[in-house]
Amino acid sequence: MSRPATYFVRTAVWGAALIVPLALAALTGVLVTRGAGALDANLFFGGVPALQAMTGRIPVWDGIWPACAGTLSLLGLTMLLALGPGIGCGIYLATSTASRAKALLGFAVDLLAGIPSIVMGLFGFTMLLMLRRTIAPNAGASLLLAACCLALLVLPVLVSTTRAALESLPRQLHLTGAAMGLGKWQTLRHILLPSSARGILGGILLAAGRAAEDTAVIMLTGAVANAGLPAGVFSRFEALPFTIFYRSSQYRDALELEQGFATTLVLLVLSLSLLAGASKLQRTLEQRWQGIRDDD
Amino acid sequence: MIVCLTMAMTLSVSLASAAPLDAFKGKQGTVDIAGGTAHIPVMKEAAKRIMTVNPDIRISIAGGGSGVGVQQVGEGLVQIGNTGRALSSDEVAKYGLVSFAFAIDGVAVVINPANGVNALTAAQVKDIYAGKITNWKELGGEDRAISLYTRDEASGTREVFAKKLLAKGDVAPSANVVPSNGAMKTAVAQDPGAIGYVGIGHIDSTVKAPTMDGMTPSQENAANGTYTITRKLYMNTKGEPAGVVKDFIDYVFTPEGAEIIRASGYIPVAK
Amino acid sequence: MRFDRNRIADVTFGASALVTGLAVAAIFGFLFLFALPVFTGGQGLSILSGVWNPGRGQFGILPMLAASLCVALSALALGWPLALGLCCGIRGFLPRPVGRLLLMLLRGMTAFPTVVYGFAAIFLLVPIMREGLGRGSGLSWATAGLVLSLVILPTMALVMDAGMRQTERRLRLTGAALGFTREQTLTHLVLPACRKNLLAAAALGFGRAIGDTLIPLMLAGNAPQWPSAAWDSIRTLTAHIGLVLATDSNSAAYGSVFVAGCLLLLVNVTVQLCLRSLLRTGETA
Amino acid sequence: MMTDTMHTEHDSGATASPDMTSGTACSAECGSLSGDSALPQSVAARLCDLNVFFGKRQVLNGISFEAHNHAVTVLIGRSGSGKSTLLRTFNRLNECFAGCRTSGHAQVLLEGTLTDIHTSFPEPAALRTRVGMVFQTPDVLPVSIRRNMTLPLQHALGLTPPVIAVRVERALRDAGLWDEVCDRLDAPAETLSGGQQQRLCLARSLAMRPAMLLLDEPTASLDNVSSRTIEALLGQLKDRYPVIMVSHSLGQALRLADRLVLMGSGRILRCWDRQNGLPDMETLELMLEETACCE
Repeated sequence: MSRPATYFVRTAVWGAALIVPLALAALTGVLVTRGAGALDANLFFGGVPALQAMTGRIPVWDGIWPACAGTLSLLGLTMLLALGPGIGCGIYLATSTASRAKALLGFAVDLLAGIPSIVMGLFGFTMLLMLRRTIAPNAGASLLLAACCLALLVLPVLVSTTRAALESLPRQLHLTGAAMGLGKWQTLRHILLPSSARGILGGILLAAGRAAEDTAVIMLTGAVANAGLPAGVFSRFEALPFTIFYRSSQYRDALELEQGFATTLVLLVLSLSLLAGASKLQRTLEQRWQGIRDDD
Repeated sequence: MIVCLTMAMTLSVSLASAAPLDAFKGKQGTVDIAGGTAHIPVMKEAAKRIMTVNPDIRISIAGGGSGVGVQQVGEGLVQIGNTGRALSSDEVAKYGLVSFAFAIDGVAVVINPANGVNALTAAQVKDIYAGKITNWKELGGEDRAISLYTRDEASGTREVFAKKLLAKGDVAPSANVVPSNGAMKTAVAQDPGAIGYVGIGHIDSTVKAPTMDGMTPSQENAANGTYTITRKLYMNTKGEPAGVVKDFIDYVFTPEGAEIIRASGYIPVAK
Repeated sequence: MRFDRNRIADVTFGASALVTGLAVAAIFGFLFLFALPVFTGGQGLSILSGVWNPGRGQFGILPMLAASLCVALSALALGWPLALGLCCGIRGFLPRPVGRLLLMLLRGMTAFPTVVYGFAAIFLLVPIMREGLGRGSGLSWATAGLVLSLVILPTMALVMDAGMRQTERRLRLTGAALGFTREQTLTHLVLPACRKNLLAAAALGFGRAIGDTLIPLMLAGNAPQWPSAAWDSIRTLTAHIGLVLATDSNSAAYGSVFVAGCLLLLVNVTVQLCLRSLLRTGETA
Repeated sequence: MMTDTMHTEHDSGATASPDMTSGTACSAECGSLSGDSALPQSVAARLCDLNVFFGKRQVLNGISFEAHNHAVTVLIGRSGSGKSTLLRTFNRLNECFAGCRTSGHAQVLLEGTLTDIHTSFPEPAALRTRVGMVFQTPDVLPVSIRRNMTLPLQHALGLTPPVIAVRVERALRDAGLWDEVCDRLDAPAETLSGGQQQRLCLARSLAMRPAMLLLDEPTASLDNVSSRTIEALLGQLKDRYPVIMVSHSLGQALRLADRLVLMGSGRILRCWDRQNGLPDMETLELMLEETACCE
């Protein structure tokens, strides 16, 4: 009786373990073989001297440098907006006692998590139209609007990972903190949050990853094909994922297509290094809290 | 793109002494542009030259299609909204828009280069898009199912195509919808059974444009009137333009602007 | 002093919770508000009919709803077993070093931007699908479904793995004491104990699949017809929003965007409610 | 589980107690809460008519009780008898559990005066810095040995690093752990053995310089040798800190207890003092079984 089940699972396991890496390898293989050739200074700065391009003294029109800068500022602004409410709400859900409000909020967060990104973009768009009709007739699609909508998009990720990380801690840890004479806030600050830092940072990472790659939201709220370096939170901006989407459909010759591939490589590398950097940070922070030093 | 760059460079060298860009000296301001995808190369090149001379002027360019152009300029979200079609009287009345036609572009049916068919008629195209002709062999080609490609509802190219070639005839619901001229070209270039349509400025070696009712689709023929499936490209503003927006539009109509338009594959139109 | 900090903390966290709640209310409110004129206007309920042909004044978006559901369900049908397979591999069926590699791969995949999948698939998968299926243009339900299954896989797998890791740790010794191999412990003890987790992963994957815009927009062909075969070119609600938001703001085509948004929200609410009731019945059982 | 019948059973057991042995009555005289000089030893903690509820369930029922300085008070009883809850009333740890209500008086000797732990401490945290607690399983934090020690000193007491360093060493020496860990203070605390971990927890409490030590079955998860080490430690520590502990082992209880308290169903059933003679093992086992029959 047990044999068919095991056999079935084993087949699924081997199938999955072969198919998924293969598919991924094929996709990245295509990107690398077709894009690697175009990975050069010209891709980033479009013929403008690098230093002047980076400082914005000479605007870059044919390179992806403004898009890189745009994506980074968008990412920074989004996380700035989302971190506080996200983690705060997670803590609230994890630490407050059961009540109607808490159950309702939990459901709201689940709903928010399920809202498609294009709908979030649509929400940003309607909000903009509403703002223009009411209090801010000159409001336009901008970095700030896109960051707000992205922040809403990644908020539930932060909330639920923070909540899960805190709730999965052993109950004893609360008691240990209390028995040591630490107050509620101190126990949270010095024991519970550091103990769950791995999970929470994982959530932040996941959120940052989604914010960096999302295209549908910014497509409707402020990303454009050409804008130069971001000039402020109220201006339109370029972003890597949008640039890729745009280039995939708008390229005019073989070189532009090749640069499209190279751009996807750049975004891929950016996302992966974000991942690597964050897990490094995770380890460092954890070690600092633990006060553990490796002697060797 | 290197070709493009060198061209731009030679152009800017040869025109280094030209006056048009002087209009922007010492000025400041923002120009946001959105709309028709066919306009983008022209807008981009013009913006690039202006901002190279004067980085204090910020110009952003977004695509989206003619519909987006009308809507965003009408709502005041951008200063210049591009369309690949004339505005309807409704649109003009609703938003108080002013149009500037600056170029002529032909719209041509394109097929995969491997396709043996070299000539089509408007009637055939109409039947193909209505789903009545479904295989290339009915048109003298090899035995291969026809895959239809059309543009999204916001497209100015689609409007011209539907009006002048399909005579408002139906498009089968099974037709693939692609969101831009470039995406159309990509799809047709890859699919041996494809039929689609793009602005003539977008035609290159990756796709083939069969003759249409005997007319050869090319920019020369569009300019001299022997190819009739054409449209104008417009910049639209809400009310009369002023400040740097006006300077930008004026710049497009200078000889230097005309040069850019030609380099992008269109035929310049005088103001 | 300490008392104050506790108060400040309580207020801050409460406020964050409030912000989140209000945001959700605002999203629903705004979209319904903008969708309302479509129903009260001349169009009436024709928006919820089956034919999309703006040229003839037909604005039915039901084919798009069907397409959304079809694409998402097929992606789930493909991606969920794969995710489950990977998790089982990581937690017992495969040698540990391989498992660790796979886990790293999954983590890396979460950082893979959707648009990258789309871009690569246009040039790699679409020609293969066109030749392989022998019909259609390669831009199809099947193509979008395949790529989507890959997109939603890491999220599902990591959710499953998080649950399975804890359960496996708890039951490892029990299983061993009963004379089970690692594989048997997994199939007979861990998996049944994790079924809620597996269900939640499926709901999450479905939500992401039905909500994805770029993959269907780039790969599904966007033809507004009822899906009937894997090689059909179809248009999902999300792609519809992306395509049509561009049109004139007066037409019913424009209004249909907000109706599409509301439909997506409704699907989301339905999924959440179903998931909740399923999880609850699991509890009492 | 609990019914009214059971209550009566226990009531009868409690009232029957005087004729069972000649042990000292352990209930405090509630009328004289200001400290009774007539008692042979000074009072370290006193409970008076204490009731604890979790939701609708009453876990402690009218407890009156005293613990003395320079003495180990051991609580014994079957699981569910309320001994851990009783222990936790002294540092108000019960309040960390949802739905807990407490009534009655509880006092702890702080700086020479018996202080009401409910009215004098609006925030329980301040009380808990003065009443140390060690749990059944060693609850070392997942951090280094040193950090385990310094974390509460730094944040709960707000001490400066030099003071902390002195206290850490002193407490680790008191717990007999210094020689074993002094050269690996920055290693993860989880690398210590179970017995060492428990002594680390004890040291962590001692470093706070508490007025009293609470131990909740501190040797239940340890082997024999480790248990004996801890027991020996407690014997030394009781002169400086009054100790109240819950024990799962009658042998241990008889070895350590200066005062032995038998609990059942949320009440104190019997109470013995060492100078008046502790019962022998068999009697104790028998009595425990009797409480078992009632439950």
